[in-house]
Amino acid sequence: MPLFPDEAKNTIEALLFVTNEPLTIKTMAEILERSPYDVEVLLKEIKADCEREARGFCLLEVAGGYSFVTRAEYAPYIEKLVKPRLTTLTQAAMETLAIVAYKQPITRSEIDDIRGVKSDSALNTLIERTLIQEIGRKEGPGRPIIYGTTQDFLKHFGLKNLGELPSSDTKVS
Amino acid sequence: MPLFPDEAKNTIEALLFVTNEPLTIKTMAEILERSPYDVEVLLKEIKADCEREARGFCLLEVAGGYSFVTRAEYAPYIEKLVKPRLTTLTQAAMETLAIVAYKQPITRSEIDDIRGVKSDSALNTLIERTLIQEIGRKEGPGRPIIYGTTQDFLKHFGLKNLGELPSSDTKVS
Amino acid sequence: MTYQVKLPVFEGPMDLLLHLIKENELDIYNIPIALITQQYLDYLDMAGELDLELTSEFLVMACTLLAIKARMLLPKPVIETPEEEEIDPRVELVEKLLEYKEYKERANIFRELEERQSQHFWREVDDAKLLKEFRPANPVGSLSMDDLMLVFSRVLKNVEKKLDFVSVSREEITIQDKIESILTLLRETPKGRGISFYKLLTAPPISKEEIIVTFLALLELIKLGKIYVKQNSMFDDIYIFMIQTMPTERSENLENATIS
Repeated sequence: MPLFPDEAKNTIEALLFVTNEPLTIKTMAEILERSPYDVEVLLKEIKADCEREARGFCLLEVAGGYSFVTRAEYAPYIEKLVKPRLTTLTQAAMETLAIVAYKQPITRSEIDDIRGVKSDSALNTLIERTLIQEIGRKEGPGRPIIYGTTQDFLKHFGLKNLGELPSSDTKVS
Repeated sequence: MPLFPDEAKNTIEALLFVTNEPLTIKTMAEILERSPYDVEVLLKEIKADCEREARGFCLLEVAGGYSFVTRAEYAPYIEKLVKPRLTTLTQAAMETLAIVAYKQPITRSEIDDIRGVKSDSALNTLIERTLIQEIGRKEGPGRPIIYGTTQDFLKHFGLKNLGELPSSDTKVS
Repeated sequence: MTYQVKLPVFEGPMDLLLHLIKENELDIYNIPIALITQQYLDYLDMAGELDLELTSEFLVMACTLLAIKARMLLPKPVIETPEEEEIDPRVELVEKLLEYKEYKERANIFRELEERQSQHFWREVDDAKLLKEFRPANPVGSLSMDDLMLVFSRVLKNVEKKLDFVSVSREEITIQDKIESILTLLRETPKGRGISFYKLLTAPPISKEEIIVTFLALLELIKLGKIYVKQNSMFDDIYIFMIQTMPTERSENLENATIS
């Protein structure tokens, strides 16, 4: 049973809210079981609502879909909120960085195996921090990407080269 | 320079958009450079806006702060988009969690004593799911580890704070 | 093909007891201990036949029930002063059951709260995107190389722990094993001589679980008519003797008895 237009609009809002990835009209139409045309009309309404009410966020059409993004004028406040979070590495990111540093070259699934959980998001933030990078592809089935540390990694930890990594059984005073 | 009320309201909306940890009134007041009272008034307005317009998401007071979450009625659609939520806790884990929640700080053997069985594996599950944590050690022989609940515990069950723990005759609406 | 008997699985002995009390519509403050003990032991028997793994706590509770039953059967001591009221041997168990019941109910409320909250979804926050916009001057924060090495050692230790966990399985002693070992011990004991109950239960290295299993094995052997026990006076050690079933052995035993 299709939803009423208002409910459909709210459902689209909910879908756009919950995910960070841009959503295509096709995906939304499938989930709502409505035509792509209907979805497009509703998206226009949502966009107009956000503009008129000058909310904290707006609807942006980006490559391949639609996404809610915070309005540019509030960036200084957002920066104050997220700065502490961005300057410290999460536990997951620390573990992933340690594994890459000591076990490079290493694939994503090898890291997952060691940690026992998926490390996708930790890897992405480490790449964004320019501490690790793709360094090639492994021979064999699927040719998975292999990762290693960067020059920035050496610089920030004060190492001349990877040979200077302390061995993991060295006692730290 | 303090923001105009409408701008302040939108800024709060924007802040709530970029974090999935509940934001405290204190944090928001510091970032906005306004009084906690002002922030509280604006949060009430945001809550009313969300209710009135029946948006896709609503403002939830949880774990000592505020968070935007999707409305319950759209859950069936959201489940089609995002990965299924974590599996529910086993009976053993849920009983153990209930004991920790009400009796914290509590040691492992005190929990075993109430349940009449060993709770090691239930405790480990709860620690892995970050619903409980070690909060110290008890004075006395053996100095056993004592456990307590986490912020994630409050988030997981939608509780504002530990004072809001249900009593055994609570009806869940 | 064997047919399947559906036997409810319980979280522990308290869970099983609460189930029996509810099923029989009993007053928790006045539990007919003989009935409950019987039903409890019946469940353990059934579970045993179905090869259900029961933790040792189930056996500990069986002993507690038997002990309470025994104390209720004992003649009441003469009360010296009228104020001195006799304590009901069930009190401690009832209090524990009530406490456990309370948390079991709270666990159910938590389950409902979890269900309600699981309808609300949090927004996914992607720090990688925020990092693009707000690049910190120092991407590693206050983390030093030594911190990183410690993290790595810990991760490796966790991996080892997980592997250990998989390869080491706990050795469980079954009542059947214990029966066999007691019978072997009795066979090796010179005819007419018993083995000491006290020594049987304290021989190192023996765990709490093993003591209980030993005790239950002895009860089972008495029930099966394979052994008998003898005590000279109260609080003395108890001696366990094999009942010889083979006629030749029986006569031998009699001979020995007359000689000694």
